[in-house]
Amino acid sequence: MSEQTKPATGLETVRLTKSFGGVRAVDEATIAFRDGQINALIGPNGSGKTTFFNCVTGMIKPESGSVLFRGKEITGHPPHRIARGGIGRSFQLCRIFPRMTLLENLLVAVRPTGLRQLLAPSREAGAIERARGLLVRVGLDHLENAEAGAISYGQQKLLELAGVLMSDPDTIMLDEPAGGVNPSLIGRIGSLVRELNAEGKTFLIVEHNMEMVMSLSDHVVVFDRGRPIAEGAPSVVQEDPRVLEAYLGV
Amino acid sequence: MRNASDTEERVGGGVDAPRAGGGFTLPGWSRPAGLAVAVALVLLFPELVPNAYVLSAGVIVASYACTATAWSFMGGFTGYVSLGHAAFFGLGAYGTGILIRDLSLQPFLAWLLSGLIVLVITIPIGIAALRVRGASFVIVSISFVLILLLVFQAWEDFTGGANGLNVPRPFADLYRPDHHRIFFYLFVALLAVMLLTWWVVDRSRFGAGLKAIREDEDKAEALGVPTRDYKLAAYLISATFTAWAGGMYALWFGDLDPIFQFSILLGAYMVLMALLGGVRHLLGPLVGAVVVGTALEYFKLEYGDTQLHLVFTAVLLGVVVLFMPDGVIPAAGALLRRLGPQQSSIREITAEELLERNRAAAAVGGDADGRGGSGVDGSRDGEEDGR
Amino acid sequence: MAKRRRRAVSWAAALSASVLLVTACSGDPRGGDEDVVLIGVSLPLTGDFSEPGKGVQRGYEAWVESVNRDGGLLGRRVELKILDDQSAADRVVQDYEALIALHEVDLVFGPFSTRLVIPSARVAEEYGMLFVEPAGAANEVFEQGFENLFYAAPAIANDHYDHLADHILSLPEDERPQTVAVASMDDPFAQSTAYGLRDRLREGGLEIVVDEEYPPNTTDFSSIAAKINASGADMVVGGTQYQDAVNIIVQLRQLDYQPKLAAFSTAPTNPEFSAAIGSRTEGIVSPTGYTPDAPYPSNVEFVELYREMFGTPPAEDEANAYTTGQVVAAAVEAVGCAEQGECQERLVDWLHENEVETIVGPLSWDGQGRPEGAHLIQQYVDGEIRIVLPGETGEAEFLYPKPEW
Amino acid sequence: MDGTLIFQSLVLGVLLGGLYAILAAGLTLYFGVMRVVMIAHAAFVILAAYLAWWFHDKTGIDPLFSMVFTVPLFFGIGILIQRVLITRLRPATLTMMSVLLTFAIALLIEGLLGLFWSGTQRRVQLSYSGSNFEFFGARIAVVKLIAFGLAVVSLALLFLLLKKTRFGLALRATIQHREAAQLVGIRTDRVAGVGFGLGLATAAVGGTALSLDATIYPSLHWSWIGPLMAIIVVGGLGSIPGTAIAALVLGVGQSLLQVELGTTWAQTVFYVALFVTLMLRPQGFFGGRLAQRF
Repeated sequence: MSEQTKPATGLETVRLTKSFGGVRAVDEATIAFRDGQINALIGPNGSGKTTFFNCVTGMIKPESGSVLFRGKEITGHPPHRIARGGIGRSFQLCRIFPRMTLLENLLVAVRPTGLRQLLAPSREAGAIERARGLLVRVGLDHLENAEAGAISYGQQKLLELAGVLMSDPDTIMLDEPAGGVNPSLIGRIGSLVRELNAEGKTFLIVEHNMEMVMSLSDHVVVFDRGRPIAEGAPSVVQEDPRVLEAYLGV
Repeated sequence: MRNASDTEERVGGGVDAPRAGGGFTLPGWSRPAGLAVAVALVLLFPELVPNAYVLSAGVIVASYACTATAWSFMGGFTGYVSLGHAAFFGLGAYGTGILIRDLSLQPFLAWLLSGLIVLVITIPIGIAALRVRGASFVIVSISFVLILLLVFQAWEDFTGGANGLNVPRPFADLYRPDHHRIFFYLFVALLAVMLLTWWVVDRSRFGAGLKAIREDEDKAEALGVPTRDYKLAAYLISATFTAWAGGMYALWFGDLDPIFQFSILLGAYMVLMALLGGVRHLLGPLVGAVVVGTALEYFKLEYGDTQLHLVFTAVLLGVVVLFMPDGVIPAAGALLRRLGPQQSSIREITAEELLERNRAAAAVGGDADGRGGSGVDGSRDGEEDGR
Repeated sequence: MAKRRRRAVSWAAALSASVLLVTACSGDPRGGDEDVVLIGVSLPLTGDFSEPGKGVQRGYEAWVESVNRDGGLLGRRVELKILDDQSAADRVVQDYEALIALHEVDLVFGPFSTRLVIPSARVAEEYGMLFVEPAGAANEVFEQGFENLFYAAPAIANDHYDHLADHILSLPEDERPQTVAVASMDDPFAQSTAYGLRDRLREGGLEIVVDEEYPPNTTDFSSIAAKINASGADMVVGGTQYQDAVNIIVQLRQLDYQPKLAAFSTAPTNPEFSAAIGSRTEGIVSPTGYTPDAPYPSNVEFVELYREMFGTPPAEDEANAYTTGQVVAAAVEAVGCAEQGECQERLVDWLHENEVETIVGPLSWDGQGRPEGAHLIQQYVDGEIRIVLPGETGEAEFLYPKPEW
Repeated sequence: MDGTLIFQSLVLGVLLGGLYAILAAGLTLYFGVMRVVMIAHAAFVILAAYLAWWFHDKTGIDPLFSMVFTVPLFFGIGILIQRVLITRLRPATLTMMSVLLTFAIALLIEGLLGLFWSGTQRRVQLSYSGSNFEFFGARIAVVKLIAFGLAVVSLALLFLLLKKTRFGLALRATIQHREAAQLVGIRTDRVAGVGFGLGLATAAVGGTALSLDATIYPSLHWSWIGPLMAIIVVGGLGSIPGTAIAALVLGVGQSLLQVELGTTWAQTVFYVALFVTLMLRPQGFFGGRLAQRF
């Protein structure tokens, strides 16, 4: 397989297609994201970014085309397998378990292996330690026993990110990490992403906040009507006339 | 179970820092002492009753407690409401009877085996029921009872058909009150095993995964929880325990009839009891069974000559679903909290409410995906695809 | 912590509430009245069998009225304690449990419908109570090994059609119906009647061309009717209760099927039967264990009393219930006791050894409680249901072949 | 096997399938607009049949005319159920809790029917209940044909309403993509209410049709809800044409199987079909993906 000879390529899609009621939300999208980078996926509203996300993470079964991770076909795998394969994701409208405490939210992501592990207490010391470490990292450690439904939206976004990190994925897909969050928290999320990237995590971020996208990402893919129309370094993409056209609808 | 001291120490940082626990504390001995008293009351029950009838009613309530707790392994942990658990009850009961009749097995061996057979039968049922999320589970759960009713009525050579099946008594020559006493303890023992299992699952990683499914299945799956396998496992545990409760009932009661073993109403009682007591709590279904079971027995004895009990069950179920879907325990707790000395800021909120709220927040933020929140929808559509 | 406390509190509350409830239903039920013979019975006053259940209730009430007018049992006034079992087996058991253990009745009478008789008879047996019942006619009732059970009617279900079978088989070969279609509800009583006849006719050389069975809750009979019609059977036998017979007949008429002989159990004796099938009743045959016109002295009394109380002549269910009362009363008066305990054993022994005069004639039982008699055959003749067989007691000539419906 | 018997069964199966179709159409409609599995649908069908019987019993007028009252009444009740009860439920647990809620409604109807009219089986007594005519060697009962006609006409009306009217468009949009429908200005809650009303109106029509040639009793709805649920799954949840086809296929299947297997075993055809559908094609055999086609 030729893909395997290019180690730089982590996640890629080939002619990925999904339609809803006759409308093609993702239309033969072929994109390759590079490992170790912060990739951004931008595009106007309704351009199919979230559907693309859902197809990649297995939440939706694509009609045709394939998704490859490190050269291996993962198309149509159930989401939990994709997650276990090393791709973590957040949701556009941040999803956490509101009636669990912050700590419990993280403990869900601990993966049992084997039956004994399955029935072992979820509040096992090692896992708790790890979870507390992550809460410290996202700055929520003082709230570990609060119910997640009661903390602020921005804090929930941080919690969700911590939850994704709990299983130590190589590639992290964030759907609008800055959406609906106040500017100071945006900064915190941004610096976290940068830190994690420095530790070797690959990121794929869907975002509307251009300031964040441009300052954060190494590589930008512009999406319109279900397919990529341009890609490259942020500065290059910014100048691309097709991008302006797509955004302004000229 | 939350660690209270952690809460006390750590809360207090954030602006909106709420606490999982309320403010007041109870002396440390009250819990074990309360439990000991309750256990003693249950164990002494057969000695305290004034006559054999009340004892037999106690056996019935104990069997209800078993079924409601068994139901809750699925309905409580994962939030998947099965209206058809009577199917497993009936299968367990008939299985026990048929094994004794055809293989002349020792009654309790037959009982044990019958539960395991139900476990095996449930595997394909569970796989089919859990193919499509939500709706199909409900449809399959009800259909399963209805189909078994038909089969057990029609397959006369094997099941005795509409004429029913007689299960020989495991303890012959006992006076009826003694028979009741033994079975009261047997049901209580079965219940104890279930509660112990519940306790182990509740604090396990498996249990954490199940509860995550109840809260937000997509999210749980995205975090790597193998949701289908977990749901199936919970379903199997639930079905097997229900079957054992049914088998025990068969040994106690003696006469099986398809119409009454595979009755929708029995399944409805399980749901009502578990929900009323509260499915998030270890003892919730048990409390629900004691309350509803006793009330049912009393109502039927006193006002049996009308269909009022059906109306009563319906209204109660409606009220529980509409006004206290988490059961009386949280509802009573909320009341207690309101009356209590300290106001707490806990808001109980579900994943979807949160999503709504977040959607609003995001909209204010300005940049919600214009395709009408296709993120949420995409995944909803995914449900129908039955991965 | 609060959560725990909340939990503990509500749990304790629930527990104590239920203890209260339990003790509430266990208050002294007898009210200390020693001059009363309290008789417990559970009946399906609601549910699938509520109509016949209410008939049985009226029969019991008529009997109580009659006994009390004559000064009661052993000089004590008779009272009934009736519980509703909603036609449910689990209920009937709890009811008898409550009647015997909680209400401490002196005697029990049987419930309605064979499927409820067996579980309730077991309760009575295990409390050592005499169990005379008006409805459990199917053979399996008597195969359970009950020693305290007696069926208070002339014949068990399998023998209901004996006179009809005798008559058909006595006809010359070329006049007999040659082919028979049988459809029966999957109910012990209905099946026993129909299969009793079916087996006798088969042994007699008739061909059974359709043999269908349907569960009690069936309402769509079109395909059963289609099958019967396609077979072109000369004779149709229905092991039916009430509504299923009506449905089968309507469906058969929709297919324009015209048999030479049509026999249905139970339904044709129902007063609404004629209107329900569009008044095309002529020639339909049914067995009955009772006729209001029977000449036995106590029957004349019963019919009169029943008319006075309810305004209509009694039907079979009412009569069987009344007979139950008569049987128990005979034993009580002869033995001289009516209470729980050792007395019940003596009542049982007495009934095994003696014959009782009743409104359906003299009854006696074999060791398992089977009555040793036969049923009459009635038929709609000139728009009214009349006894036609056996010939010597018949009120009209047996109509064969049956006119079109 | 006998050819006429098979043809007769086929005819009976088609007539029965028509009735199944209209009854299941309502059930699939609720699911389409609200993602609600309406367990009480069959209970409402039986209620309508009771009202038809009662109407005929009291007035002597043909039970068909009871629809003048029951159809608007049920339509109103449907809107009320959706607006007052279903919308109270939390969206997250809607599917599960609505099942319980409608289940409670079903029990309530069953209990009330029992209280008012007792558990006795009832049947409308019509002068033409036994009337029939020949059709290529098979016999067709007039009452069954009327019921079938009623089902076909109301299904056609429903189909036209959904296909040709503005409201129908709004309803289909709501079924296919609720949020998108909201975005283009459709008041989806109102549409869902009317959708519920329509569903319940079909129950009134179906119940009246049923009453012409069936025996009814309060707990009868349980033997209808199972087959109906199986039909909507096989037909593809939310798809009305799929439902209609599935209803006919299964109705005929049941009728033909009855010849060989007897009534009880034949009824299991629904559940076998349900099971096979979920195992092989959970999106249904005739409807395609959820409500994409009408």
